[in-house]
Amino acid sequence: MDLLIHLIQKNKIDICDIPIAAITNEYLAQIKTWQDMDMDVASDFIVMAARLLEIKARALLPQNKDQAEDEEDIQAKLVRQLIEYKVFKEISAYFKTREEREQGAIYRDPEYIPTNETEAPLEIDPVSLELCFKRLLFQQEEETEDIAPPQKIIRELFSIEEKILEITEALLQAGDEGVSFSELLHPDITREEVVVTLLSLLEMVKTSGLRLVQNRVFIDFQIEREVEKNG
Amino acid sequence: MDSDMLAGVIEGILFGAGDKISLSELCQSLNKTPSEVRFAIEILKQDYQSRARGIRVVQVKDTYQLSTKPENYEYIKEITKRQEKTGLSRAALETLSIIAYRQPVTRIAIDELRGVSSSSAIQRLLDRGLICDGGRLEAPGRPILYKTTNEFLKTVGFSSLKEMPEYEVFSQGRQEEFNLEIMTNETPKKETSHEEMLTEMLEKATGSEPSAEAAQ
Amino acid sequence: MDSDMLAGVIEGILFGAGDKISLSELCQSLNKTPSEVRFAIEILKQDYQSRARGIRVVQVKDTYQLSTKPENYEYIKEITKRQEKTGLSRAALETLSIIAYRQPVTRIAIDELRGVSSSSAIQRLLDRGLICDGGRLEAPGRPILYKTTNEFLKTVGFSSLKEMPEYEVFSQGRQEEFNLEIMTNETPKKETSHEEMLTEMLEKATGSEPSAEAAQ
Repeated sequence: MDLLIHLIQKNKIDICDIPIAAITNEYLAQIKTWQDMDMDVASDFIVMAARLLEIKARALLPQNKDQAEDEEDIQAKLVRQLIEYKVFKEISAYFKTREEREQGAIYRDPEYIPTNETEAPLEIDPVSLELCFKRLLFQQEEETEDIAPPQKIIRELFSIEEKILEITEALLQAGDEGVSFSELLHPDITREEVVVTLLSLLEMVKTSGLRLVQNRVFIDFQIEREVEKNG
Repeated sequence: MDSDMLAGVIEGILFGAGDKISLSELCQSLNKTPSEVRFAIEILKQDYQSRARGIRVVQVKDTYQLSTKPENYEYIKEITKRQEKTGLSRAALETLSIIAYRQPVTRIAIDELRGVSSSSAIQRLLDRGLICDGGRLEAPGRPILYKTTNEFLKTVGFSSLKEMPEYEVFSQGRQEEFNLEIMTNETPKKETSHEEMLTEMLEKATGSEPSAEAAQ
Repeated sequence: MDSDMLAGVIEGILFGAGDKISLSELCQSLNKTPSEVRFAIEILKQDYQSRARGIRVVQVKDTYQLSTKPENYEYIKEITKRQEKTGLSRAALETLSIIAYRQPVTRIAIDELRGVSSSSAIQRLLDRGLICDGGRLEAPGRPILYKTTNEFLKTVGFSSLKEMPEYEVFSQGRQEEFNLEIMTNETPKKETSHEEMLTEMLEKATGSEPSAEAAQ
């Protein structure tokens, strides 16, 4: 959202002319530098990319004339929404400074005043007890929240770089014939490895002159080295 | 009991109780009218303005509580060995500011504005007691309407919602391009660099397309 | 920092500490000489003599503490009693919630979580029979461990401690003690859908190139 506002204000980009492929390329490039990235920026980038895709998809879809809003209305609405969001970002910055200031105020516990008289029986709502405890915990743990509940980060077992090497090797051995996609997949392959293999192939198509040939949809496809074909 | 003595007694009560005390509680147990009590509290507030005083009256609506002056926090923190309190997260603050200015408001409306799901931020704000259920919207599904609490006012240091700056103050600030005085030196800087990084990323992304096409 | 401001800072420290603070502690953390600190405390004492003030400095040898003026005792007791009728004070409730969830627990641990001294709240809970001495911690000073009583269970309407609501379920932010099973069941699913999305995006973005070539 931040960025969209920025771009719209600068008039650098028309919301509907966003090159999706380019963004996706950038997205891929970012994956490679994942380690040195600020996760906040990374996740914002993903959200933004997804948002742009959605806008683009909407623009590409055939217009339904019965629809109350036409394209321009949708765009105007988005711009309004973005500007509004920007205002709220400023408000939240303002609240933050006030909150920080107020955190410096120290309150005090009641003085102990013994009472000799017999006291009325108490009734405590257990929910209030739980809320109380949670509130105390949150005051110390708020900063863990921004991205979401704790999650296990699964170690990457297959890297695209390794897979590319592996595929190159397979192609070299296969020679002019090339290999089929299914040949790259061994019998007890995991879902994750399939995805990585596919990603690697797509990456290679882009960077190292590979071509994919598929005769019909939904069937296996052949991978060939374009350089050799041409030569 | 004259006003001065009443002020003294009230200071004692607020000090002894530690917790917030409402105007009506004070009136009842002191057998005084609200205006008498309010006048005495004004005397206290006046007194606390002196630099030689380290405490202040925190007023939220019609409740009163004593606290130390925030500007002395650095000195007090050390000797009383206080743990650093953590503030609200960015997501929570954004959600909170939308609720503060749009209340009562549904979760969907917040989500739409923020462009991401706010349910975890809302849960957190509920847990912290900064917002509460403010009824239902008369619409399909009867969604919950959220509003801010007195605890919210205390957290950001307002005595009532009326003290919040008008929404227009911020929307005009946008036109003047970041000329808002209220914004600190720290936060926007971070915000900007974040924005800049993103811009760079997108510019790279959008910029690279023509060259990729040219290469084909 | 002049004497006036020093007086204000010291008032804040004594207010925030709630406990006795020694002259040497004040000198050390404020980086002032004993005579400077004594002079500032005299300013405070002078101030407190006014009838409009309800607190005083109690000095025992070289330690200082704030307390209410004894002559206001009746009023303060009255309002505390009034509050007790409607339930426990916020301080007592907070303390009780910590003991209930973390028992057996020391006073220091409670203080740390609450960020203020809880000795008065603990005393109140002991008086009301909601907590009791649950042995000693095998650590320097052998501090008392507090736990809840049967009276506590009766008060909250539970037949056993097992009936306490589980706070972990609601507080998503907690790292420790988080239910690992939930995590392992949920996360991979999310991981996959993320990957699927990515694949989809990629296919959409790059998909046009191979097919165009294949058509050649």
